[in-house]
Amino acid sequence: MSRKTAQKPDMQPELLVEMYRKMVRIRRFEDAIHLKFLDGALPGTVHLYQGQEAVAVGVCANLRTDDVITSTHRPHGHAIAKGVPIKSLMAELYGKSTGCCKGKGGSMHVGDASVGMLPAIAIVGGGLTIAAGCALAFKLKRKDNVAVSFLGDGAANEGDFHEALNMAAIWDLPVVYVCENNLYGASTRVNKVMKVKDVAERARAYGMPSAIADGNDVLAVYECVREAIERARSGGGPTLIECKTYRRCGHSRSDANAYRDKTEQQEWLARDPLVIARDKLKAVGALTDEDSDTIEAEIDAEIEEAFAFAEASPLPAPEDCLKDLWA
Amino acid sequence: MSRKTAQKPDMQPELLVEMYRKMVRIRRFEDAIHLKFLDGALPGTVHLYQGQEAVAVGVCANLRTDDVITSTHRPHGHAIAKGVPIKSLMAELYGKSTGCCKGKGGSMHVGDASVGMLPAIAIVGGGLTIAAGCALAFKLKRKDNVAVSFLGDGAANEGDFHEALNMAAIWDLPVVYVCENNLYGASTRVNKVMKVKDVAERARAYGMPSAIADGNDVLAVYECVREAIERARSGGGPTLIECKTYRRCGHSRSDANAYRDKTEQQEWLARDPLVIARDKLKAVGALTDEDSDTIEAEIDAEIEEAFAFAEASPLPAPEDCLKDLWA
Amino acid sequence: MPKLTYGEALRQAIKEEMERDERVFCIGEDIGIEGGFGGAFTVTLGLSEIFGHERILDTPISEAGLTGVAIGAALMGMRPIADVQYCDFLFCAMDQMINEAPKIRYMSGGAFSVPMVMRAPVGATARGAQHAQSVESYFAHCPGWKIACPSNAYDAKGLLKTAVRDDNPVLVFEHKKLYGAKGIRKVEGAIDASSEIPDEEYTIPFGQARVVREGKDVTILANLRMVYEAGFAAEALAEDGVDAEIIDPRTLNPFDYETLYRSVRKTGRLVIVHEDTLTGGWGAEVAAKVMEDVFDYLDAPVKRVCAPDTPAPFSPPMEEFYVPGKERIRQGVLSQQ
Amino acid sequence: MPKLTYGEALRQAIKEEMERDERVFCIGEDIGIEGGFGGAFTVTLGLSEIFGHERILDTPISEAGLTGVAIGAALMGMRPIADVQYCDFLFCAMDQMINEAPKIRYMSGGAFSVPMVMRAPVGATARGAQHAQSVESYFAHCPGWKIACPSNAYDAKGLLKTAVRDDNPVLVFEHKKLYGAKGIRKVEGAIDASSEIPDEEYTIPFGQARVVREGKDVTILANLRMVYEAGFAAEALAEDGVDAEIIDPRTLNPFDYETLYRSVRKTGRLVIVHEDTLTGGWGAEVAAKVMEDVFDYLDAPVKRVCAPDTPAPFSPPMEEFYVPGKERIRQGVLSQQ
Ligand SMILES: Cc1ncc(C[n+]2csc(CCOP(=O)(O)OP(=O)(O)O)c2C)c(N)n1
Ligand SMILES: Cc1ncc(C[n+]2csc(CCOP(=O)(O)OP(=O)(O)O)c2C)c(N)n1
Ligand SMILES: [Mg+2]
Ligand SMILES: [Mg+2]
Repeated sequence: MSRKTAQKPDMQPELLVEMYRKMVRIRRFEDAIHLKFLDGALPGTVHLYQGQEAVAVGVCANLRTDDVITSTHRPHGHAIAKGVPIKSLMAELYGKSTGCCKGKGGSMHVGDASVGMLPAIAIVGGGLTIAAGCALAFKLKRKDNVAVSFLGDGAANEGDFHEALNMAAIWDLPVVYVCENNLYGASTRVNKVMKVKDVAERARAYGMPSAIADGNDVLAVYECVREAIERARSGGGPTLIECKTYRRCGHSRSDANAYRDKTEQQEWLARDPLVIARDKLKAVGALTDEDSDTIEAEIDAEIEEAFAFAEASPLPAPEDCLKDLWA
Repeated sequence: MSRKTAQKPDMQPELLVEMYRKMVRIRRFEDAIHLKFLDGALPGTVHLYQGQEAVAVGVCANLRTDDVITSTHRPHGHAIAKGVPIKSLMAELYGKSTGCCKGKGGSMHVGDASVGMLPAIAIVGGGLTIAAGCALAFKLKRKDNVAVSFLGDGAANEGDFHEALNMAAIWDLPVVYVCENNLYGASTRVNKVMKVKDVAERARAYGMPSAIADGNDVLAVYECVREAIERARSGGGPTLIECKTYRRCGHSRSDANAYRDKTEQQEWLARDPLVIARDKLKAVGALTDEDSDTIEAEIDAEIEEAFAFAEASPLPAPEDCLKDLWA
Repeated sequence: MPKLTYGEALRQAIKEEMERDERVFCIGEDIGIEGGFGGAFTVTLGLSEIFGHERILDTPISEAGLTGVAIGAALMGMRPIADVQYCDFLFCAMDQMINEAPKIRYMSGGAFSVPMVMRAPVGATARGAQHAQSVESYFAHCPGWKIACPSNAYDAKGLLKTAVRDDNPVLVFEHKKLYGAKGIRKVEGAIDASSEIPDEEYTIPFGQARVVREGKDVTILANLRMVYEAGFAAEALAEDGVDAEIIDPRTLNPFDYETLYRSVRKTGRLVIVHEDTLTGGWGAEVAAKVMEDVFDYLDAPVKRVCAPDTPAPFSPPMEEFYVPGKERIRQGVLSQQ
Repeated sequence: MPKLTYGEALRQAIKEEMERDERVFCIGEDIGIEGGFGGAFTVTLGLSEIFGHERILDTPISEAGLTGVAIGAALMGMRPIADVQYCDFLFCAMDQMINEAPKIRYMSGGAFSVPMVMRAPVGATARGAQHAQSVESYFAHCPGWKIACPSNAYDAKGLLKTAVRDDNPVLVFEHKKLYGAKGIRKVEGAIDASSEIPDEEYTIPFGQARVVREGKDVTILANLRMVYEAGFAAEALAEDGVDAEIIDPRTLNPFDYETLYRSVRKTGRLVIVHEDTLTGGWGAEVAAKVMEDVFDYLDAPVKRVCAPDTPAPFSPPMEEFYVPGKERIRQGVLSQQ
């Protein structure tokens, strides 16, 4: 297991800025969605991604469009990072027929074949074996694509984790498991349900390499994952990467986070991944205050547009319920 | 993880002889059953235990009657070691109403409440979470009993392994997992389906202690398990013990073992646990050649008696099919 | 008599049973964390403060594990009340639910029993296909499970208490729209399923259906949330001149055919309503049985009004189409007249 | 035309499909090991020598894992043929079988599909409750799975080939007593299900039942092994003066109601036979549908002859009682006359 802290990024400044822009897009999108939910404008429930932006963005910056990801009940950040247009994402949350799943999926199942995002699987752990299967397909087809499977700390206690990682390891599949350890599965703190300190420790049980990254530092995530992706792409097999992070929001729609320790919360909230990224970009001269203001303004406009699109879009016809089951 | 080789046993000679006797009982029982199967006298299929006797016996010698074990599709050895009378065991294999499950269970589900053997679970891995539950019951009832769960190397790749060991670990349950690594799950060699060399290595992923024992040496098994049982009994939590062993027989009724390497087979078959035990007992003066002849003759008589009992016992009435579902 | 919500009644049942019998304990995800949810639908809220964390046992996200643990504990004489957050997750524990819990007693020749309860919330609530199923029928097909499906707080309490005392595995299906959660945890389209709960202790025996509404023209058999939709339909039907009798089976196994047949003999017509999907649903079994046993009393084929044979869609207009409602039930009844 | 056993016909189907389409591969436990079993019932025996271990992929004992892997590969455009050694183990992969494979396409709004096949052997063979189930009904209730259940070698080959080419998840249930294994792997009470297999390639479309025997007095609907037991019963019934028509549905979803109704309209009587347990079995659905659609043609209630509502017992006399056989079917028919 290796621990990664970000080195000086040997990246194009444009790529750095692009990552930052994506993080802002996710943050603003989720903040906006949260308000709409509180207003009662959106049906069902939602699991928001604020605080974990650096993970989705740092990971997906390593991926090509035809690489694929599997996601979870908390998928908006992954979707945006992988390139799902926020219009169709937003429309899906509204249950509109212009949504990325035509309103059939909802928040927990967003996906988009054209950008390599499988429909999110809301069964905790459910995406892990599927990602291994995608990777197997790449291998059988002799393609150099990679599958990335996002999971939470909680998912690491599901039997699927065990079966998936073992299979990925024995067949040297091109898959990277990215565990976002945000310290909680719903209201349950990770130390109550797992004796090991690091989820990454578990990779050893499968003879799989692992690494731990600061999940609030997009550059750290990027670099850590890059190594794993390169290994996977070149036939070197899977990796388990643990990103230490924290959610800024509640678990789902209605959660006051009363089960979280206040000091812990303060410490983590002080490490805002957006601030960390902005400061780093500024330090290397890739971003000015002006740039970042512009980015925020642009993103806000995008989001406004997405809301307008979603709200103006038609609801599916009731009988559309009967479509799309069979190919 | 600790590796155990047998020290000089600080055990009563009677206990040593008793262990040897049990090993002989298992071996002779299985050999006899095998012949009956080849004769077509027994219905269904059977998974025999020859070669692994030292494990069941070395483990169960540490247990009280009111400690419990869970077993697998290969349960006869566990049953005999835990004290299920071979008459009722034999009758069960014959499908007789005097069988330990009244003919309802058959070879793969033998059990006996009065000696602490749960009905064997033929779903690979299925017994592991159940054993944790038994241990939880002991803990909640403030009893100092222990549950032991036998599993194969193949079972260590089932998701249940992961969930069970994790739960056992976080709650410090009085359960000992005994993995009989006989190098094969059916026809599949362990190295094809697992990158780690030792199943015991996996305990670390749960923060659980583990140990490896020579599974063909009953004293090694006994001592290794004793430590784990004592820890569990006194509130120190679970252990994963891996016993390295080999089956002398095929996987099930009809298996010529063509998938096994001949050299490997020869090497392992040369390490007959019965011979090893007998030689050790002789070396410490606990057994003479005469004693061992007597034991064998006594066991053969027991088995003859068991056959006679089973064969003379009535078959269940067809309509008994409808009984025993509901409490 | 205090009025309790469905969720409160379930909580009271658990509390009373835990006080009565120290072998009873709860096991599940997020059920007893301080400051947490008290289970996905708050049923166990506050109980860990009373009974401690040993008896309100929070688990990892490991459904197979917690179900297996419940089975093992039950085999050793405990009385676990296990739960999954959504019934959809029962499929993660299906080996335990089908191959172990309901079979162990039988395959041991009656030597062991598994006195466990599994609670599971069913029903569609705009959360998409993996959080929306009604899965009663999968289990109604499996020999060895008793199945309760309370439609109101009174039944919820009485049936859950009976479940805990039963020596067999019992599944209790609860409907998400009936819990009566308030404030931020309120579910859209929730139905008031609260009841006056007697001060004296009571239990409700399994296998006793409840005649919810008497009528003479048609029998509507409905469970869980569908009892309410059937009620709305019956009101509308009254204006159509059709007098509907509504029967809530309360338990699917054992099933009270006697009460149902009594009604069908009177009305000559039966409409079965469930939120579980149509094909192979438990309504098919009831329809088949009715035909086998009271064929000659039927004036029309038994009609089923159920969710269509698709997964549950997310978007509200489609979900409303999916879940049988008042109007679809009414049409079902009228089409049969 | 060579005569092949059921197992050989399945093997030939797999071989032909793998030759035809390089996206097709097999995944399962012990399916391709040298010197090994070639699957629990030898269906894939010898195929790894032809296609290599990448396309005949041996897995760890991880049913959830291998099913999830099959789903993922299918999502990426491969055509996996997965198998479990006994259908009972499908419950270890039930999240994948119920929550993923049949729902992913729907919840993606049709953007993704899961063209996978899952093969699973059913039926009681004196191995006890966890190796004996017939589980068709659990899946017949789940929207999104097509289900084939071939009763002979000809159908086995043709249906499996169709399954591989279908763009949806397809379950193929095979009966252990039909494989036709020989020598030491022979199963007690095995039935000869071999067929003449045409030299030309063929497939059998889903949703086309087969009239196994024509008759005018009663329709017996039976699948898998029960087709044979129904045949034996029909012979005995002929001596009782009852001329039975036997229909093998071949696929449970889609289900060929047209052929069934044509028969029922002629005979006025229907007896459904399956080895899966009675309550909530697929026969209940068929009975309910028949009543809904051809009520007026029925001269008697539909009768079901199925396994009783218990797990499968081990001991042969009890197992024989459990599995519907010739005499029980005959009595079922006679009781209806
Ligand atoms: C199999 C399954 N069990 C339980 C749930 C309910 N549930 C939804 S999210 C969640 C917590 C997940 O925790 P984690 O994996 O750490 O992800 P996070 O929510 O922290 O992103 C739970 C228990 C579920 N969706 N699926
Ligand atoms: C869940 C499940 N999958 C597959 C099987 C079929 N099966 C029976 S025994 C066996 C091999 C088990 O290997 P291992 O755990 O090493 O035990 P061993 O047979 O070596 O004692 C398999 C695959 C099963 N019984 N249960
Ligand atoms: Mg988490
Ligand atoms: Mg083994």
